[in-house]
Amino acid sequence: MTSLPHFNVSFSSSPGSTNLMDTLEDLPPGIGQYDDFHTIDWLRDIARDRTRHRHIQKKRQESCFEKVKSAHDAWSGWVCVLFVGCAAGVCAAIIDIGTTWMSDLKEGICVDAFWLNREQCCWAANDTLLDQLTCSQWHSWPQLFGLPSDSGAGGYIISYLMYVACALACATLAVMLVRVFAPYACGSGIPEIKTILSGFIIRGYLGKWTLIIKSVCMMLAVSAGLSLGKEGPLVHVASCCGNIFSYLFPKYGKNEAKKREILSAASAAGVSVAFGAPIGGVLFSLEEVSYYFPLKTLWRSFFCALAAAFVLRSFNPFGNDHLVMFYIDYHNPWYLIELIPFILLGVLGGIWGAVFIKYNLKWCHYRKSSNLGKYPITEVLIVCLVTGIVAYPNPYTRMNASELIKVLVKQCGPEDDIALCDYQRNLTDVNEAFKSSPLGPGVVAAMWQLALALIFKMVITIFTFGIKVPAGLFIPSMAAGAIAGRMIGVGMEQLAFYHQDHHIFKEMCNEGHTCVTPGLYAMVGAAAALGGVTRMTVSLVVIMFELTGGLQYIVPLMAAVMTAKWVGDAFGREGIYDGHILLNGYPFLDSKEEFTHTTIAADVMRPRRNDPPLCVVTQDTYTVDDIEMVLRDTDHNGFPVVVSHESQYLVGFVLRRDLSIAVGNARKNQDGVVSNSVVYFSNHVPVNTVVGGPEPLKLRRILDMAPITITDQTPMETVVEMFRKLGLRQTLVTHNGRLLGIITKKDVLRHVAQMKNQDPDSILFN
Amino acid sequence: MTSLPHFNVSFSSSPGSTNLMDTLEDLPPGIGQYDDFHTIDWLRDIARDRTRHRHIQKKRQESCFEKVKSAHDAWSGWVCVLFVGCAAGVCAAIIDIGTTWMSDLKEGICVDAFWLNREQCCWAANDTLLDQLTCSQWHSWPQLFGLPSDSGAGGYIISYLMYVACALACATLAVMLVRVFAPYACGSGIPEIKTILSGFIIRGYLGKWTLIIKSVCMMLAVSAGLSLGKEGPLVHVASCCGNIFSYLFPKYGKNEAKKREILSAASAAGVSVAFGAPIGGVLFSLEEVSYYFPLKTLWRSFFCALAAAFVLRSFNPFGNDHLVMFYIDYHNPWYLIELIPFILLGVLGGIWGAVFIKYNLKWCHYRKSSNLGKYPITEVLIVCLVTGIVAYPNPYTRMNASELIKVLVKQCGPEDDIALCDYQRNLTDVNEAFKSSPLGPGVVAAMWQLALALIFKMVITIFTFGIKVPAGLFIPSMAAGAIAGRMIGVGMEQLAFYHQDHHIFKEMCNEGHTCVTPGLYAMVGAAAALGGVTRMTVSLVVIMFELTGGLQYIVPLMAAVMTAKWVGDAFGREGIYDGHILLNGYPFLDSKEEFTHTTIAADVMRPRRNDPPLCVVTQDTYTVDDIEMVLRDTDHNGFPVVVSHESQYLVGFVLRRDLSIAVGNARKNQDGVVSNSVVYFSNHVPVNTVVGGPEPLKLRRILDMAPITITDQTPMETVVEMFRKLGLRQTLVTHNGRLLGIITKKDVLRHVAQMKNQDPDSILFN
Amino acid sequence: SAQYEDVRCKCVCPQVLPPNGTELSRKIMVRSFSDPQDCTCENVVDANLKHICDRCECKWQRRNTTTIKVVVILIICVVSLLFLYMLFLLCLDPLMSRRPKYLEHHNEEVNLDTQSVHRPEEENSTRPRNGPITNRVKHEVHRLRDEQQRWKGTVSEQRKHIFDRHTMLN
Amino acid sequence: SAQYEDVRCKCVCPQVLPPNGTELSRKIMVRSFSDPQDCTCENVVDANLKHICDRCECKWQRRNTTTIKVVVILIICVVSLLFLYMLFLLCLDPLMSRRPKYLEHHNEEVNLDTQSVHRPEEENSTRPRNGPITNRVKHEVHRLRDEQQRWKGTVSEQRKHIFDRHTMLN
Repeated sequence: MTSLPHFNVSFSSSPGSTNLMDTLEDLPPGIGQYDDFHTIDWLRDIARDRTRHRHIQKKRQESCFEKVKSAHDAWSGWVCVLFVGCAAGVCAAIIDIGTTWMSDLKEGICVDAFWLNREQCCWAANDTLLDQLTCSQWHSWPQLFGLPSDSGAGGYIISYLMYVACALACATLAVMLVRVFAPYACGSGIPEIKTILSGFIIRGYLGKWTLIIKSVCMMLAVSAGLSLGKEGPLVHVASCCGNIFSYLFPKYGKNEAKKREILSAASAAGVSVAFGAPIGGVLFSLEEVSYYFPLKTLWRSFFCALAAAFVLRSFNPFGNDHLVMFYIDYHNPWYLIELIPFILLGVLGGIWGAVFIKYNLKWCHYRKSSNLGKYPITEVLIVCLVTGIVAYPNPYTRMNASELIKVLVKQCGPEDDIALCDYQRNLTDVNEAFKSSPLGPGVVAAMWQLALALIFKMVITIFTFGIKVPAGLFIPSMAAGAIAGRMIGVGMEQLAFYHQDHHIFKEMCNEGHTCVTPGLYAMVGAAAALGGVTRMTVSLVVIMFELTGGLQYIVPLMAAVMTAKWVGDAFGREGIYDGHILLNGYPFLDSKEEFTHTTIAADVMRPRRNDPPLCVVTQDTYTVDDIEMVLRDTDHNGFPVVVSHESQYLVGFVLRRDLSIAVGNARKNQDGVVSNSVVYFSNHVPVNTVVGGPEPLKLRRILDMAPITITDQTPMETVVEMFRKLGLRQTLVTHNGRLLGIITKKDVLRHVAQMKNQDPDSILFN
Repeated sequence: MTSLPHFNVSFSSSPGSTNLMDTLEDLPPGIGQYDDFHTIDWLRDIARDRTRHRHIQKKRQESCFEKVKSAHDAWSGWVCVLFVGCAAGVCAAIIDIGTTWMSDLKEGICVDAFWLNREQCCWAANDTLLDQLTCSQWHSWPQLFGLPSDSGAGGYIISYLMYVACALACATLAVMLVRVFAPYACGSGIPEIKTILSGFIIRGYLGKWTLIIKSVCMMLAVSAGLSLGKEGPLVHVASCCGNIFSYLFPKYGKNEAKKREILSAASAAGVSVAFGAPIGGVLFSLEEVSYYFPLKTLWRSFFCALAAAFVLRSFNPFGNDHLVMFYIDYHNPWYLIELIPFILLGVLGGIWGAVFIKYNLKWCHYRKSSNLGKYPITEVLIVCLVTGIVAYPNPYTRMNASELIKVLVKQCGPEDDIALCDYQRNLTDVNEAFKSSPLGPGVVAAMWQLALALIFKMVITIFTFGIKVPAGLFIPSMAAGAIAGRMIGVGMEQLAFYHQDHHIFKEMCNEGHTCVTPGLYAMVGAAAALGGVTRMTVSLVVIMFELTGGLQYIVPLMAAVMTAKWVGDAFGREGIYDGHILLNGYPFLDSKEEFTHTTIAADVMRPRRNDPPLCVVTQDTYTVDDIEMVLRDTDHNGFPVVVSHESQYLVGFVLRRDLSIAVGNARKNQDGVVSNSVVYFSNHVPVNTVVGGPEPLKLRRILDMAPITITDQTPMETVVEMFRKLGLRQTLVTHNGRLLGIITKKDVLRHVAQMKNQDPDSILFN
Repeated sequence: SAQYEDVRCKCVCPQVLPPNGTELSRKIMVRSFSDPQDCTCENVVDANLKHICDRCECKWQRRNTTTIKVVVILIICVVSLLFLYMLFLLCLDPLMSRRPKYLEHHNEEVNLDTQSVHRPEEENSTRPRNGPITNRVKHEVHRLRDEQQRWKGTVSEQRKHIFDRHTMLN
Repeated sequence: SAQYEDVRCKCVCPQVLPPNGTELSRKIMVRSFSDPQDCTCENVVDANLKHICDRCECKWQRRNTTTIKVVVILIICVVSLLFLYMLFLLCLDPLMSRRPKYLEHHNEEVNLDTQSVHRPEEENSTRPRNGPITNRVKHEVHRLRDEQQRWKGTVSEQRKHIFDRHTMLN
């Protein structure tokens, strides 16, 4: 293992040449494995899998046992994703239940049944006070400390202190656990999973320790009241499940390219359980994270996502028969004129997304490059302390962000006593419908509190996303958007109510419901904010569609998300995940972005004009000694084999790893191979060697006879397309059949960065 | 235009070399266009578009007008899909309204307002008889002919005759219109659209005449009572809209690769309006028809599909505020035990799909190869006659297939008086819930009629799909599946009702609804049958999910569709559309199917072992005369350029078309170019030519310096992958830098067919 | 009459056999109200049946008969026009014109420099300027006929593929 | 008590000021019925409030407190275990073992023939067969300790990347 992640995406293997593949069995183990922080070669891995498949098919005729093995092999993909889906569902259920319970610990405890959170504690109580959703069984901290009531100043102070203390305890535990057991568990995980799925190896990133620590610390971090969510990290958790289960099936566990099919499905399951949106999850996997095989795994991802949702649903973690806390089920219509505020929300969401991305990246860059990065634990504690102190006085920041969203997207019904629903209604008739009314003092106060909460959320999230605890971004951005949406919604409602005779609003108020639905605005605002931050499109609309459960709101959602994306893109092209990929310098070749420059392969290939010539090996003149010298003197991961140094016509490509193993083995085991032995990569080994002279060493077997080549005039557009679509690691550049140079994925990434006016060295490969 | 569609997928152009691209402007027109029945070169077209885009970006600085032009260019994709979506919505609305009206013409007319169909005629009538859904305003044919009532024998005979006569008239008109105006309008269109989107040119297939004739004849064909639907052809109609509108925007109209982005979105809009399922439409486009750029167009397709659905909804063609006739909105739960009948339905759907595909293809093959094909009009009339005569006596075949599905998927409510809902209920109490009851005589009779209808539908559909009228397959297969599903559902209901004390069924019957929901079984059956026939997966589940409007039925649907696909695949891998592609020999390289054989490029390339050598051109020795001779003697679409005949080192690739134009132009316009002039493809034109000797002809400009090359040892797996993913037309095969041969898309298709044990010549390229 | 109005209030009530003998004859009752708020069971059912209103479900619905009318009439026009044109093409046209039915097509692969598709436009842009009006009219007629011939050629080409040779769309 | 039962029937009624003065104090009324069919407003609200039942909405709901209990206790156990193990690692382990904290890693790229990952298994499969039980136990302990050391090495490697060098996960 190298001690520094220098991201060796440089060349090594090549698209499965058959002669290499069919004899893979007799080669020493270790071939086909990749080192940490290396890029995989999709074509070779896929070819290896096909060879394995053919082998099984051939042996199938032999016996009954082989038939069973073959059937097992054919089914193992489905069985694996079923396991992964179930595991993801179970993990999500545990996390959901744990989070709600732990969050409420900050405010009190259910004395008779400590394992119940406040809502569940008061679930069957007849004396539930709706205002604070509390009941006699639920004891707040002041009550536990023996104070008569928690409304006095003493009670308030104790509550405040306990709130901050619990938050600090949770945050400390979270950051310490991450530091001691699994540092990879911190952050959102989505940028890294995108990178891994694009064909990069980060050993241990999807391991069992990461799974356990991420699950536990996610609960702790959310309970600490930090401005972060558990939805993004759930994707990481599901991917960990995918990785762990893939080891049960050698077809997937031993083949990095095949394993990514499972990971792709697992990430769909992650979103599926995070939002209760299986179709949205599949589209998320397709749009955001999957890389090489978007369509092939579609059906299997769907199965996985559905299995996960089904398992989670049978747990019923929120007791509402839905998979998320903030599911909505109203059916009020919306009117065309309302598209104006929806688009306004989209604009706001786009601006917020652009601002957030800019400052969050700046702050993360500052953390990375300054002394701040040396005190990660202190940073978490300070953020947690500030969050706790500022959040407590405002009821809308005090509550869990998921709960806040739930409150904001809800329609005011007869059962709601909260301040947000405090309209001046005069319900003297039981049969009267619930219509729009003037604002009551509660709503006015709530508006102020919401405005403050919005500012606070927006500022603190910039500093929170990136601290060293598991932290998702979905929920805080959605909360910010939902606050803005609800405020605009209430404004619109009053506007329509006071002008209901105006011909614009006439139709809106004349049916048996409120003029506008502020909850819908909150939902649209949440979608817009999330769209602005992540720049997701279809998958976001579909996730929201599944949350709202009706096709009728799809047009408002789409208008807002589309506007958010366009406005956001006007300020800066990349979403937050791409920004973090760039910040960390992960070798991710974006498959959605178009390369539009006019450079050609000759501009990018190495060696450059003034470099020493490319290090090559000839097919029949190098001795073992020469080869060993080449291996010693250079650190390239592979060497082109040419006809002769003079002509430079390309014969094939040999991997450093293979060459090293083969020469070493031959020296040890093969008689007559000495330093003077000539190494033959060709078929034609001369038989008329001097008797008693050094035995020739035949290495044709390890030579890849089918390297991908391009000519020096090939436009880089085409080269980039080939790297993306074929999953290459390197390609050889020729001119009139002569070898000129080599382009590795690293070179391509550097070139893309350079063309974007980013410093290729400092940014991309730190 | 060639007179025979011999499907020239053979080599012509090459991935955009910059030198060719940047000078495209001065070259004669016609370059970059393709002939009918030729394959497009994705890489070259995409590169051309990027060049155009760069050009506009560069000119943008010059003036305000150019800025507007640049903005228009940037937006044109969105504007275009908006237009396409709206057009698709309008077309669908017209077709929906027209079809329901024309279908009812077979049975009678609304005297006061002839433009209303029966349902609309009786819409606001208080005297509607529910049994037959008729009212005093609606006059059946016997009534119009002055018979007192249509229940007697005379009335029955007149109704019968008029039914058959109207059907025949519609069918005749449909087939004649197709024959006279637009023969391309016949059939489903989806196989052809798949082929077109995979990069094939069929001129006129998406033209305005096809649009008009297909729309009109679809209505006529459905009204004729033939066992076919309008859902598949709607995809064709939407694609026609896409093609027509793309000509408004030169960016898309003049670039075949870019145009396919619009077509991809248009096909999503087609499914969106056909089933009222925008998300399902996008997934259908992604899973079934899109080829080269699945992800790039996702968002735009979604927009297009949504616009189409929105427009169609504002027309409200069925008067039910939904986009399809058979939308369901019940919310009864289902139980785990019910998965057994659902999976059974899946098995039946799979078997039916396999049987249908096999016999339909056999019949189509027979039609193609025998004398039957010479009498297309007679065939349509015979099928129509048989359908009409057999269908009328059975009420479930007499009605329109969409209406049949609507009846079958409906839950029996208090308002339903039809035979299917004739249970022995004793509703003495108005407040009693609508529970399961023993069967009444009506249901028993309906079961028999449904069984007969099922057999009839299954048989007649095999003969109907493929006749020369616009004909979709979705509705007839769904109808067959729905019948089977309803029957099994009714059976399950009775089983549960009579054993409601059994512990399995105990839970099912104890709430305020029927034990099981037979309508849900019909829906699942419809999905299973459609899944068996088309082998669609995710898109089908999502379409059905949008039809049923609730996430709760997604698991039953998925179980059935998955089983149907697996069972169907066990009998034969390809779906009906792939089967028809194969039958017609369209050059479609399936991107989902894996190529798993061990052949290498050397086995596939031409020239074969005993063939004459490859026809090449040298870079600096051929004279104009030689070139003209080569052009005259061969019919290849392009020629590799090599250093010399002896060394065969590859320099580049030149297109026949370009070469021909360039030489012709030079002869005409360039002084001194005579038959003896040497043609130089290299940069180094010797200056020391004999004075007065023939002027050299420099053709470096038309040379593509960056042809895609592979080595002869490259496994065909990789080659097929490159053809699919890079959208190649041909690739050159080298060995140690020397040119050995060429592989065209045609060769690849032949080879794939051969490996599948299909005769490559007779099947693939007829 | 109310039959063809664009709004209706439709109430569905269960058909029960009430103990007191007043049988409910119909299950569905329809009336038209322009205001959706008027659509309640009490307003729709007869006075003697008000007691079952608990179990009735009323829905206010809207449609647009004008759209239907316009669409249906449009369809009739289009079908009639197509039908007449078809009759013309099938019966009269062969009698009137004695031209060869199938155009001979250039093999474009060989004659690449002459683009047959572009020729009519070229003629259109060059000739009419220096001719008198009669010439221009003649030319217009010629052009239209040319275009029609080209279209006919395309269609008969398609017809050959599909109906005669069975190379496509089987 | 009924508080922690797994079913409830929850009725939500609007809070109105009725003319006759009997004020409705609560809007939500909850009772437990095991049979969902019993969940009607009449069974839940007090006798004097039955007249508002038209406007009440009742829902029968179900939960599973056992699952919650098991999950929460599991979480507490896991967190406690992790906490204790963390304390052990942070406080006691450095005192107990005097080994070098960061293992020196082989540069795999150079020594490709010696696969350090596979070594422990090899030892495991070859040695214990011919040794006595004490040897085997010793070996097991050695193996476990080896594995723990390897794990610690991996974690400290990760820690270096993230906390010291800031090369990842910023």
